[in-house]
Amino acid sequence: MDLNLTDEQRLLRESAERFVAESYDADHRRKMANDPLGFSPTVWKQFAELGWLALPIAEEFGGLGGSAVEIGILMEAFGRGLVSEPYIATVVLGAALVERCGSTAQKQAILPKIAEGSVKLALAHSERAARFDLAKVATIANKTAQGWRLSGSKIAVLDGHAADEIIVSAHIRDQRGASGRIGLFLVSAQTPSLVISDYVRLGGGRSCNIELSDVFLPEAALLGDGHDALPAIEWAIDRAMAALGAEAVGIMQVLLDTTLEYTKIRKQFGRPLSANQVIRHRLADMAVQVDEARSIALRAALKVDAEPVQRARAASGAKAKIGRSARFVGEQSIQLHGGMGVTEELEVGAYFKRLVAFDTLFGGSAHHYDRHARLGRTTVPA
Amino acid sequence: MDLNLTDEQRLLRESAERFVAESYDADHRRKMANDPLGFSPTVWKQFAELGWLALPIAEEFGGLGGSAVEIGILMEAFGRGLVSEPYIATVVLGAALVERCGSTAQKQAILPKIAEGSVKLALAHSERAARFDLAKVATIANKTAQGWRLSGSKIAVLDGHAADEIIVSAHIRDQRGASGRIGLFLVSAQTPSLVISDYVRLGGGRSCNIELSDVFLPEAALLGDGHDALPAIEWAIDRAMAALGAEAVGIMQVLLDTTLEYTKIRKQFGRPLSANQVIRHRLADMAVQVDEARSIALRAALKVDAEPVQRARAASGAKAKIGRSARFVGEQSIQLHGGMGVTEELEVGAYFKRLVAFDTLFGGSAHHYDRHARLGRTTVPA
Amino acid sequence: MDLSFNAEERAFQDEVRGFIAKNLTEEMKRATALTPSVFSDPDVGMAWQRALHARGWGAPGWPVEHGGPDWTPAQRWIFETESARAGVPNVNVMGVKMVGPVIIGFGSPEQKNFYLPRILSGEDYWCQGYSEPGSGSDLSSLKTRAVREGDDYIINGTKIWTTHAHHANRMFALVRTSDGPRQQDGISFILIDMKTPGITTRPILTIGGDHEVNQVFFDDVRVPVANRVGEEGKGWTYGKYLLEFERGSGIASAKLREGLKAIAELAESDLTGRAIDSPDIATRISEVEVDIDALEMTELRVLSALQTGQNPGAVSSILKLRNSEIRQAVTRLGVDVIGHDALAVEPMRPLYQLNHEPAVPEEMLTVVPEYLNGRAYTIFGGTSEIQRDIIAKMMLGI
Amino acid sequence: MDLSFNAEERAFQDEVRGFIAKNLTEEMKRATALTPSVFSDPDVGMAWQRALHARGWGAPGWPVEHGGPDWTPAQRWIFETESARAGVPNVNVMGVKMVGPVIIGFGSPEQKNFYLPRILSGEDYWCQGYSEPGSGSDLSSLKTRAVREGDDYIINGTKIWTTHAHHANRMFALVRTSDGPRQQDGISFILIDMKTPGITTRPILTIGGDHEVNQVFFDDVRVPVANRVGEEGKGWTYGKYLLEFERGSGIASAKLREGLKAIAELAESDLTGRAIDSPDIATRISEVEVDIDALEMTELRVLSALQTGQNPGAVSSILKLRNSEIRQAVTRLGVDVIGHDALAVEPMRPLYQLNHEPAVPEEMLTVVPEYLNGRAYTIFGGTSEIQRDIIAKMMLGI
Repeated sequence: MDLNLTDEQRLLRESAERFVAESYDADHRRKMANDPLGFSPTVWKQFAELGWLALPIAEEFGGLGGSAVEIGILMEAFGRGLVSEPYIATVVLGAALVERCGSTAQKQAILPKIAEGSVKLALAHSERAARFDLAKVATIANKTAQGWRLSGSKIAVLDGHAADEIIVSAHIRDQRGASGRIGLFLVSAQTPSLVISDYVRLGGGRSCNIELSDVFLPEAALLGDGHDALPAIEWAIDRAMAALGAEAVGIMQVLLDTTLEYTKIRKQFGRPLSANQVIRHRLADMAVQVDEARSIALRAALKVDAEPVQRARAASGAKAKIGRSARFVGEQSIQLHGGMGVTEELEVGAYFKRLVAFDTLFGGSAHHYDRHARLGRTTVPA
Repeated sequence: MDLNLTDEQRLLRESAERFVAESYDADHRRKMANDPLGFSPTVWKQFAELGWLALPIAEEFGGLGGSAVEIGILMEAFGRGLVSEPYIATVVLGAALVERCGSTAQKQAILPKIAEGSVKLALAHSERAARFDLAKVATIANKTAQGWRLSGSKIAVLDGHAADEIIVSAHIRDQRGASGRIGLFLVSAQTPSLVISDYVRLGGGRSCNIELSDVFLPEAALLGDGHDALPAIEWAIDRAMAALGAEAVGIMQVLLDTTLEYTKIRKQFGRPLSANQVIRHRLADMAVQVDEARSIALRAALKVDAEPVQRARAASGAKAKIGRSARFVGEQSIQLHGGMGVTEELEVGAYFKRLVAFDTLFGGSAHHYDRHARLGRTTVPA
Repeated sequence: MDLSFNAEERAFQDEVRGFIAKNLTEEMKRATALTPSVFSDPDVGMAWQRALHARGWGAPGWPVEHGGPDWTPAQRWIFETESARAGVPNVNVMGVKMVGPVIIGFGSPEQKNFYLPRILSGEDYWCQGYSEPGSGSDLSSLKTRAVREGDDYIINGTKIWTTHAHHANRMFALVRTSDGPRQQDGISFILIDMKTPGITTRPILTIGGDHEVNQVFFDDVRVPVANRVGEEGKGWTYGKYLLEFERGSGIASAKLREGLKAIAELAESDLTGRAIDSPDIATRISEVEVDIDALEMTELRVLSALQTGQNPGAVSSILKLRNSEIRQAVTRLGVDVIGHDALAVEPMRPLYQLNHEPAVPEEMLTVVPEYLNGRAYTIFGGTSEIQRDIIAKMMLGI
Repeated sequence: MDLSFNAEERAFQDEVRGFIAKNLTEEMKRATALTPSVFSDPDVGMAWQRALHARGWGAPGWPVEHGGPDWTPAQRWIFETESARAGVPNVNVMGVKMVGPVIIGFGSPEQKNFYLPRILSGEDYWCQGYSEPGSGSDLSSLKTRAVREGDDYIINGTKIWTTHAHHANRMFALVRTSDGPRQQDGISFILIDMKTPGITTRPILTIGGDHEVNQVFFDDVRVPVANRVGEEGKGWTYGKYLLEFERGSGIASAKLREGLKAIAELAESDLTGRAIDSPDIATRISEVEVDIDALEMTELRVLSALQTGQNPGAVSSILKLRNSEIRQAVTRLGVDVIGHDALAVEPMRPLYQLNHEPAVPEEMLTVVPEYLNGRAYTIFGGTSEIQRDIIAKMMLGI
């Protein structure tokens, strides 16, 4: 039992924080916000050089075999800089699903390329009518003589506009009709009759909606052997939520520091804002919540390889609790910055918006407290 | 549209407040807390003389035909003194149910006696397994040749130990089996094989659990004609909740005033507690919540005769919101009184406990927000 | 005590409904619904002002001699409630509700004759120059200075958070004409033509992506002394009068209810995967609805007191505090209701004139901007922290 | 980083479990479960202290030379966690965890030789005399005075909130021996035999109906100067040392988890009509569980830091604040879970020796008293308001 960072982990943290501090500032973020790609390909190449894209991938596929704790260290630093590169989509979700579900051939074909930065992935799973229910998929994959025919609508696809391959979930329907299984399909972004409508994502980066109307795919597009992919999707999204939780901690820490600084300097009625006990206590509550968020994010990371119920409860618990503190810290940062906080003149708003996006991604606090509760019942309701 | 008190209402408020101020103090309450009856028969007689027991009863049955607004005025004053007389049980629940469900003979027999103070009632409806679901009644009334045979267990019967007649709800089972209807039965407290176990009620007064094992009753014990009494029970309890809401406002106002006074006098670190901005803001929040509670309690009173959905939503909304503010104001009053607040040495604790009881009675905040929501859906969930 | 309307009040309600039905176009309604900031764009809002003015309802709160309709408090309640229910545009409140009453109370006969009709007709569009960088909630520390030079003041300085300064042709401003012993002394209330040389306006974008507020710079701006309202150095008093004028006439609950209704409809729609069936959404809608019920009752209690000439007491801070908190609760609920779709940012404005297909259904377009912009509710007009200071001092005496 | 125990730690865990299984009787468990105050009655608690002492575990935090078991922080964690899980009684913490460490740090050899073995064996039962009426969170303003007279101090004054003064045979107290320039100067740390003439004890009932705390009066109480720990006038320092000694060894999460578990079991039972199926109960249980998870991780982070000799920083106020808030959330959840049955008050004590049938099932008996008594968690040991002051000052520098 030891929660101290190892020397390697400490080094990773230092290098990530240094990189972020040097490469990301307000100007860079403004440029990216108006960029059609929403992130910098140069930075992505640097991620590859630093080994960060290879981090969680197994060594046999060109990776470093790192753990969720290291991913968390990286993500917390990313949060400090509001990094908008498609790390979650490609590395945390994409690579993990390929590694868990893919055939050896698929893994060999894709994972080394992710590690070296030449392939980017995205996961298209959410649908509007499903809300946050991961099991609810209306997209259909019909088995055809030549392969597969996919039809459906996906929304909120993280970084789908930048992906070379999009992993699309669909209900498999074969000769005997609906199989009850969800399959994951590798769909090249170049596939005809795939309509990608991308948009600026709240808090930075881009997401997209995808229309699939009779998208024809070869047999080999199916990731793996056609076992129901729902458990893998849940597993991957739990990992993504743990990573996003660490990112949120980084964001909150910046907001806490910035707001603290501001209340010391800003004067009202002849004295600094921080002279108000109400504001000191508010900041104390923010600090407590950031500390708690750090603890619970770490817990989710340490549990990503636990058995499914434990893993899912840790991930949902962390997502729910950090979502709540993120809203509190974000909203209070705006409040304590006063009028300026509500404008684009300061960066507080950008950090706040990323936290709002965090709380929404993969379901908000209430959804995840509910999932945590349902998974925790010792008996089944009558 | 006019929310000002009428002259009569103003007079009622003044006389109720004066009576409570003169008749109730800490010594009286301590005496009542250790009294096997839990309230004073002398005071009950005075209530009758003041016309308060006759207040909501129709004039043809010896009453004054008063409205829920007047009941609320009385209850708010009762709250200020932590009155423990069985007013809700007898007048607000009992008389109302007799008046709404009873035959003319039953009304003539009972209502004038309530008004003159010679008969007290109680409603035995709640059961442990039903929680707060009013429709869930496991007590059975079997139709027999001579009348009825009741069996079941009731809990949390307000003032049941003091009642002359207890109104017991039970599922009617006749020759053809279960009827699906709930009946209300007038059961004399002297009925053999009725086991009443009373206890000190949190915050003042007494309640009891009642065991009915093969309690035989005459035909005429059924209140009214055997129509399903559930709508009447819901109606009566909505009225009781509106009245209790007003009582809670009176209690909260005392706590606010007392706590405000204390923070002005009590010194820590060389200055009064109220010199702390955090404490000033806390008291401001308490004052805001008391004011909101007063508004929403009044609304519930003004809606008791609206159509059922409106009435129920107003009553549940008020119960839920006041329940929440009651907990806040109560808990903060203790907190701001420091160590002394947690002891029986001050009266703050007694007021706090009555608020906790208020929040629990007939279901807590979450239950009533949920009822409010269910009644408010414009469409039915799929 | 009675919550229901009497026969006259019901008749008036019918009259208002009839007026709205006749004058409110679908375009106006849609534009209003698709405006994620507090104020309607002038093309929308002033069209409505003209319709109101034609009916004699251009300035509900003004005395009859200046063109007010002479309504009882209950009539104003009915008018505001029906307007909110129907979703009418916002008119130029800085004119009708803010500078108008000050001119009526303290202006010269010339000022009254010149400005009031132009407010009523919608010919003038006003903005308010109070706040300055560095003097947020502490308004009395303002530094913009007006120096007397013959019959003119020469104004230098800057104002911030100036709503619709980029649309307005006139500004009323508090400026410092001398340094009194107390900061609030030496402030004067001046009416400024926005076309005067030396005035420049810098847009400030909100985090919701809207251009609603501005910073306005004054560089040797020459304004006739005749444009000062009332006495020199008494501007602070007039500004306070304005606040008191507004006090008690707060009728916010009807608008809040409509906002909540729109969110509840989204929650019950398939567009959100029936968010209402998700944990906590239904009960949160109820929580907010009950909060609005309580606010409405408080507003009606104040109204009833006013109706019989009683002083409603220091409830204006409670109304401001709760109104802003409930507004924020509504907008936040909106974000949680639309779920995934909260991630999509639509940067184009105005939203009712988009020339492309948005990423989310039209009903959702304002949800996130309203939440983000809505953070300002607890900041502007005195932060919630300051409202609590006031409640503690005024109501509790601490 | 690793959350799991290594082989040695697992072996120790087995050892602790074995010890508890062998020594913890059903009666002790039931009495502990049915105690709605923080401290076990001495007959229950001291029986457990004797068992621990027999095994050499009577004082986990003490140095080996005074009878401590020489555990690593991880071992203490395991011991506390397993003890909480099993529901062992509370021992006399005022002896083992409070006065013991002060005597070890600052006592004379005679004091060490006399008092420490008696704490370990359970022969002495201690209470703490710090607070006074009028000096709650502002302890340094205490007024109980000890005047030197030959080899004795003559003590006059009163102490309040004295937990188990009615059971204790000894008290350690802070008393004023002189008036320093700063209030905290001139305070001394004195050990008092509770049987000394002039000491009277007045019970104070809590709102939960428990007799746990007292007011103690000193009327010319003669205490040998030899009973002073350390130097005269340095008592404040020793009191602070005690707080620091406690810092970082806070292991509260395991007990919180057991408390929550009991409530969750009630919620899943027919006794509450399966409260868990009611709106919000299930999610509130999850909210509190996750809060406990976070607190546990913070405790483990502190433990890991201590294990490698690092300074964990100023987290003790965070731990105190969150622990007290979570405890209150658990007890409040309990009240909401038992519903109607929360109305029934059982005034008799101790609850594990009732001689009549209670109005509610036994599992519910402590629920309301624990909620009511639990209001004290955010008051005693420095109110939550003071913890936030400390966090702002120490962690944030404001």
